[in-house]
Parts: sequence; C-alpha cells; structure tokens
Amino acid sequence: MINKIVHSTSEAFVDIFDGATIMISGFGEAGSPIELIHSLIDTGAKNLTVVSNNTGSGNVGLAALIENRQVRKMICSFPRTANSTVFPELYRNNEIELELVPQGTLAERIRAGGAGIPAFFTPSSVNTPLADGKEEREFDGKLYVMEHAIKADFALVKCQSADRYGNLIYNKTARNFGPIMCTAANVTIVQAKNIVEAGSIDPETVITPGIFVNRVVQVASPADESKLVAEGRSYPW
Amino acid sequence: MINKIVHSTSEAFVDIFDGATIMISGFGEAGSPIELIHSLIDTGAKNLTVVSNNTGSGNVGLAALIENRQVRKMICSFPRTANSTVFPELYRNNEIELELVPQGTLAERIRAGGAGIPAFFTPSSVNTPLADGKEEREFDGKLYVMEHAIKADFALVKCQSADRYGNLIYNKTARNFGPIMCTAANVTIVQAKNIVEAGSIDPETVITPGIFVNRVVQVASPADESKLVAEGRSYPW
Amino acid sequence: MVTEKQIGWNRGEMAQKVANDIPDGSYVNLGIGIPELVADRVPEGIEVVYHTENGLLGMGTVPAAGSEDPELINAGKKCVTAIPGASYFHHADSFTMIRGGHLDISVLGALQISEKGDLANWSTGKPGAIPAVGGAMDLVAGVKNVWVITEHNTKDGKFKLVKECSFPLTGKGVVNTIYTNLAIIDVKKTGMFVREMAPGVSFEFLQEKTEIMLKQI
Amino acid sequence: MVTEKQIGWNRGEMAQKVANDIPDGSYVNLGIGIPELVADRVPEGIEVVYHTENGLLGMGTVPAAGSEDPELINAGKKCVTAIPGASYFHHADSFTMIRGGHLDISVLGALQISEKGDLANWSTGKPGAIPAVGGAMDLVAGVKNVWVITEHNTKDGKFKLVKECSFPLTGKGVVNTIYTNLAIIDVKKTGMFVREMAPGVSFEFLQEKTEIMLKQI
Repeated sequence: MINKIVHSTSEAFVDIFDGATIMISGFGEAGSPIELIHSLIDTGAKNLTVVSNNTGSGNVGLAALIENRQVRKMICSFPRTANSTVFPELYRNNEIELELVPQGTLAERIRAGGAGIPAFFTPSSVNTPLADGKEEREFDGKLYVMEHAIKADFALVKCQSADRYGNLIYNKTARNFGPIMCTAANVTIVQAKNIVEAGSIDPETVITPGIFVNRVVQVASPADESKLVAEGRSYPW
Repeated sequence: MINKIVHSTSEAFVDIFDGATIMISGFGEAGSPIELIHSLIDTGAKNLTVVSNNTGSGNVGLAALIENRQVRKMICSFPRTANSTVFPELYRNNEIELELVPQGTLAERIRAGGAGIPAFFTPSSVNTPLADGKEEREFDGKLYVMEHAIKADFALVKCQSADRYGNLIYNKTARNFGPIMCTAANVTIVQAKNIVEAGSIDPETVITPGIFVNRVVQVASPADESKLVAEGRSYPW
Repeated sequence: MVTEKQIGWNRGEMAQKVANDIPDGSYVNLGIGIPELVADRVPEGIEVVYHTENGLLGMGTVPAAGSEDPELINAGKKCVTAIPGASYFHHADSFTMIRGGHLDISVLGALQISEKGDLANWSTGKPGAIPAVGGAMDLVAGVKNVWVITEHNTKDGKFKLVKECSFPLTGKGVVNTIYTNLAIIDVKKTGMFVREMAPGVSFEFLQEKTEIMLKQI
Repeated sequence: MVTEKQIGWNRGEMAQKVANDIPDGSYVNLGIGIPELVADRVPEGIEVVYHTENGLLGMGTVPAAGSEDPELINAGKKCVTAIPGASYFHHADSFTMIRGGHLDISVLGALQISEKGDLANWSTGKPGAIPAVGGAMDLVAGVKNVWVITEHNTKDGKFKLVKECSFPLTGKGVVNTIYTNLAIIDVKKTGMFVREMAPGVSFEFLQEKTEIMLKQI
C-alpha cells in the first residue's frame, strides 16, 4: 500500500546531506513550512543552496536557518522584507551568496525544472542588469533572455490537507510556490495541517497530485511566524 | 459590471474572420465544444488553422468543420481515431495541411503561448523526424529540441460550470486542453453546461480564472458526439 | 514658505487620478506603496478585478479588524480579502497572467523614469544595498499598460523624470503614463506629453522640476 | 503444424509478465493495446497508480455497463473509472508528469526496436499513411523506465528486434525491457540480454526469430 505519511518532521529528513539544494515554499510567512525548516536546522546540514521567494524574518524559520550558517547561497526574488535582518547582515559581510531572480522567472524556472524543460525564453529582465551575461534572442522582433530550469534535491512545502497518496490542497494565498516546488525536487517533503482519508479530497480539486510528493508529516497547529517574530523568539529555542 | 455571458453561440462569433487560428479543446469527444464548432461552421469562416489534439470523428463537430472545407491546416498530435474518415481522406488528397506535434509538446507550446514564453527546449522528438529542421541543443549532456509557442485568435472550450467573470470548472478528463487553450487565445469562447452565480465556485477550486475567458455561452445539454456519429448524423443537419 | 507638497496633489489625490483612468472591467495589479491606495478610489459603477502576484485574482478590501488571515495576503504581505468570484492559483499560473499579457494595467512606484519610458524602481545600485526585485520586471515586461505613480521629485529635490536612468533598469521603454504629485504625463514615442497639471502648477514650474523636455497636448 | 502463437505466451500472459515486474508503489502509464491488459493482472498486495495522459492519475477499472461517463476516458478513448485518491489535471500538467521524469514506467507497443534501444512505434512511414504520434514521444523521452510489449515478429514473420529501425523513430536509446510472446529481454549498453523465455522456446529458436545478436544472462 502506498503510504507517504511519516510520523515526525525529523523522520522526513533521514537522507538530508550537506550541499543539498532545497526549495522552501512560502511568500513571506504565508505557506512557509516553519516546522520543517526547524527540523532541517536540527539536522545540522550545511552548505545548503536555498530557493525561496524571501529570506525569512526575525530569528525563526528560514531566517534562523540562515542565521545558523547552514545556507551558502540564496536564490530568491526579494531578500529583504519587514523584520528581515539576518540575511542583509550576512550579505553585507559577504558571508552568503545571492542569486537574485525576478519573481516570475523564479516561478517559471522552478516549473520548468519540474516539467523536464531545461531552458526557456522570457521577456522579463531584458535590458536590465539581471540579464547580464545571459543569452538574448529575438522572436518576432522582440528581445528575450534565456533562463535555465531550477531543480532541487529537496522541497519543503506547507499545505492544508494531504492524503496517504500525497495529494494536496492548500489554503488561499499560502499556495504560492508550493505546487511548483513539489514538482521540481527529487524528494518533496510536505507538512500538512490535516491528514485525510484517500478519496476525501475531490479529484477535481486536488492541486498537487500525489505523484509529486514523497513524504507527508502532519503539523496540526503550525506556528504563526509573525507572532514568533513579534515575541522576539529565536530558533533553536 | 463585468458580465461575459452571451446569449447564443452565434453571438459569440461576431468577430470571427477568414484565416483565423482557432484552438479547440477536447481529447476525442471528451471536452469537445461541439455546439460552438457547429456555430463556427455556420459563420462560414474559411482558411482556418485549427489547433486540436484530434481531427474529430464521423461528420459532426470538428470533422464536419473539416469536411465543410473551412480548415486549411490542422495542428494536432493524433489525426486519426476510430470513426475519423474526413481528415484522412482530405489529407491523402493534399487538400489539407498537417503539422504533427507530439502531444506533450503541443500542450507545452500552447501553455507557453499563454504564459508569454516564446520558445522552450524539450527532449520529446529528439532524434526523430518530428525534430527535423528544428534547432537542437545540449543541456547537461542531453539533447533537446527548441519548440515555439502557439497562440490563437480564438479558443473554443467546453466546461462544466462558469460564472459571469468567466471562472471555469471542468468535468473529469474533459478538462484536458481546455485550461491551457483559454490562456493562449486573443478571444476565448466557452460553452458551459451550467452558469452559476459569482462566488458559488469555491475560489480554491477554480481551474480557469476568469481573466483568461472572454465569452461564455450556456449549452445546458450538449450533444454526445459518439451518439451523433453512431446515428450517422452530419452537420449542417 | 510654500512647499511642493502644498502646491501639488497629495498621495490620496494621486491615487484618485489613477483610479479615474481605469476602464470598467479592467484586470489590474497594484504595486506596493501609493498604488495600494488606488483600489478604494475607483468610481462607483466601475468594476475592476485586482490581481496580486502571490496568487489571487479578485482581491477585496482590507479585512475587518480581528478577521485577518495570515494566509490571505497581498504582494505587500498585508492581509486582504477575496471577492465573490475570486480565484487562488500558484505562482507559475500567476505569472502566466502577468507575462502572458492578460493583465490590463500595472500600477507601480518609481525611482526614475527616462524620456523613452525606461523605468528604474528596484535598486539604487548603492554598495551595501540589498537588491530585491520581486515581480516588478515581470510586470513591466508583460502587462499591457504600465502606469507609474510617484512623487515628481526626490525628497532632496532631485529629478525623477530624467534623460537617462542612472539607477539599474526594471525595464526599457515600458512606461505608458506617469502620475506624479504635479501632473499626469503620457509617455509616447514622440515625447512626454503633459495631460493634466495639479491646481496651481504651471507648465513652466513643471518643466523646471523635470530634466526632460515636456510637451503640452 | 506448430505455430509460434502456440509455442509462446499469449497476450494475456505477456501482460501478466509485465504486471509481475511492476514494483509496489509505482506510477505507471499504460499505452493503447496489449499494455491495457496489464492493470488487471498486477498481483494482490501491490499498489500501482495508473496515469493516463489525457488528465487522470489514479485510473481505475473498466466501469460497470451502464455507468460509463464519456467524459471519463483513458488515452485510448475508452471509458474508465477513477480510484479514491485520484486527481484530474490539464494536459500541460499531465505532461509535466511525463516529461519531468515523475512516472516510473511507461508500457508501450512497438513496430521495431533496435539493438541500441531505439523505438519505432508511431508510423510505418508508408505513403498514404496518416501519421499520428500522440504522447508516445513524450513518454519515451521522459518516463524513467520504458517497457515495450509486442509480438516478437510481425504477422508475416519479419523481424521486429532489428539492427537498425527502418521505420521513423519514436525515440533513440529509450527502451529498457522488451516483453514479447517468446521472451523477456533487457536492453543494456552491452547488448540485449534474454532474462526469460516462454515455455518451449529455446535460445536458438529465439535467436532465429531475432535479427540482432542476443545474449544469455
């Protein structure tokens, strides 16, 4: 029987390794799998390349992973947000590498990684410094830049409900990068608020079909990142 | 107020023109917008390029459009199916042009058309006659072929339910090419079994957001293509 | 002493000018900052559907205090609501809407705008600055009409409408209309045309505040 | 007279051989024809999730007579059912599964297979034939394991396992295993290895029916 449910966030990281590329879902705190990230911190895995839209805030979640010096390089579109101090400080000290990618290009590169498309052309960033050194090409009289797919060793994704097959549904704008990251990683690890019976998610409404998911762990009451930040908490607790 | 509902299939074709490129949803009869196609036949528009997975069957729907000599060129992956005689005959007589595209490449080219991606690389068809004359390129030691986006002047799509914004949901495997075709046409015309109140489709379960749809017409009891074929019907009736 | 602030439109009035120009039935993406003020000011009887690139079409008003959902936010990471008829989608689908030319209007802020409609709005390029681009480059590359809403000059009186942008570009030749505290200016191939000036602003005064040569309609 | 049909496995037995080799938990796409016979033959206790490229993961058995839904079909356009835990999706997402390497096994028919694992299964290239490729080129390019199920020889006794395919290719160097009525043959870089032969089939007999040099494990 197919059963992708694992019983703890730590069990989900049995095969993590130093130097891994890790996609982390979320747009700000919405959709950020904070409990999975904390378990990743616990593993002590180093030299990670992290693909995520932002760089976390305060001293919890993604920001804590960075603060704990486990991230060698960030690939993201918007590394500074309210209450994000960890990344900016390391960046100014040249202690972390940054690959800045326009948000839509980031999304499309991840989707391409999942879809077996190694490269594509986009109009975004043409004639800007973010296209420097990249191949440009004209189609129908308009200039485009070639961008490459991004794939990952692991994806950490937060969702609303999951079944044993790994079928997922999300909550509102917490969906964001989750569905495409699930497709682009060798091992996709999901934290779900609810684990439901197979068949209880209407097949018309499944957002991530189970084929893209490897492990699901229930986190019934995920922490609210902004509350932790407001309280001045840092991980490890 | 935004209201994309039109009151007849003929009203939906006010701006049809000779030489248009038209995407038609469906995989076999599942998802084929047969009433819209019949209205397109009624317009008499000629020299059409049709993008659809198949070429229809019997003498109704897409097959009738072809039989009526309105199609100059088919772009499809599988032009022969059970009960498809119209296309094969015209093709053998050199009376219709065929661009044969692998099904996944067809889907991706349509999706690219809708997503503002002019071209991409795919491993499908490499080293086969369908890659002849196309640019090939190696990424990470593997060979890929460059494929171009397909866009259309019109898309004709069948769905299950729609609201005044053009939000759509589909029925089972009748979804197939519908959602991507909606994104890739200047004018997307949809036939829906049900017209529902805005807000009655759960925003988590909308498959095609209304932004991709221009006109919706209710066809409460669409014909069953295979029944028409079994009965030997032909359109125009 | 009369300051420019007192002469020109305030932020709310600038947003009102943008709101007045949005055609009925438009799909609009509002950037972070002054653009966020536009939605509340669209005239009665005009229906606009707001897109936020983090995965919502049909963004509604600010939620009532206490009913905020941290998983229902806009691109500025503020809590929002969804209208009846809204839809949620993932980031690749969201940028299909943007890059694929499906949105009618993108309203963004600006650091500099050049005579040719080049826009710089994401980085001052200063050493030590943390570069952050978000969805801006996709919006200007893909959306049919790009409207910029910005103070006419920097806080220290420097030009923002310049011959050539000195800051890194967001996009080249992308801006269609500029809404400032002093004027509404259309960017055309033949030049920058002043469509409207704030009360008390003369063309001469406006030109003085602008590096590039303006044209009157 | 003893015909090959009587010596080798029949279609059901060929499908059974494929079914026996599918690991528990696999995601499998079954092509049109003999591959469709595989699903019913997977041993008890093995859970396989079937994908059909027209937009369904979790394809179930044939529906009971009278409960067919013409909008719930497989790639062969036959009516099917969906298991609890199934999902529907559009064609671009379906081929993301295929092209992106997410499916474990693709089982297809063949016209010819070459020594290097080249597959020809979509066109005889004859004048007047209507070329139709469907999803075959995407399946062989993207799916992790490509298994071919085919009669060992053509109806008129010609080789199907050939030195070089004379028919247009579906993919080059893509076939992993061949299930014929006479044998199961693994395609490796070092050659074609016979893993199992049907009862009554000798290696010499098999070699006689095969243009390429076979190897015994």
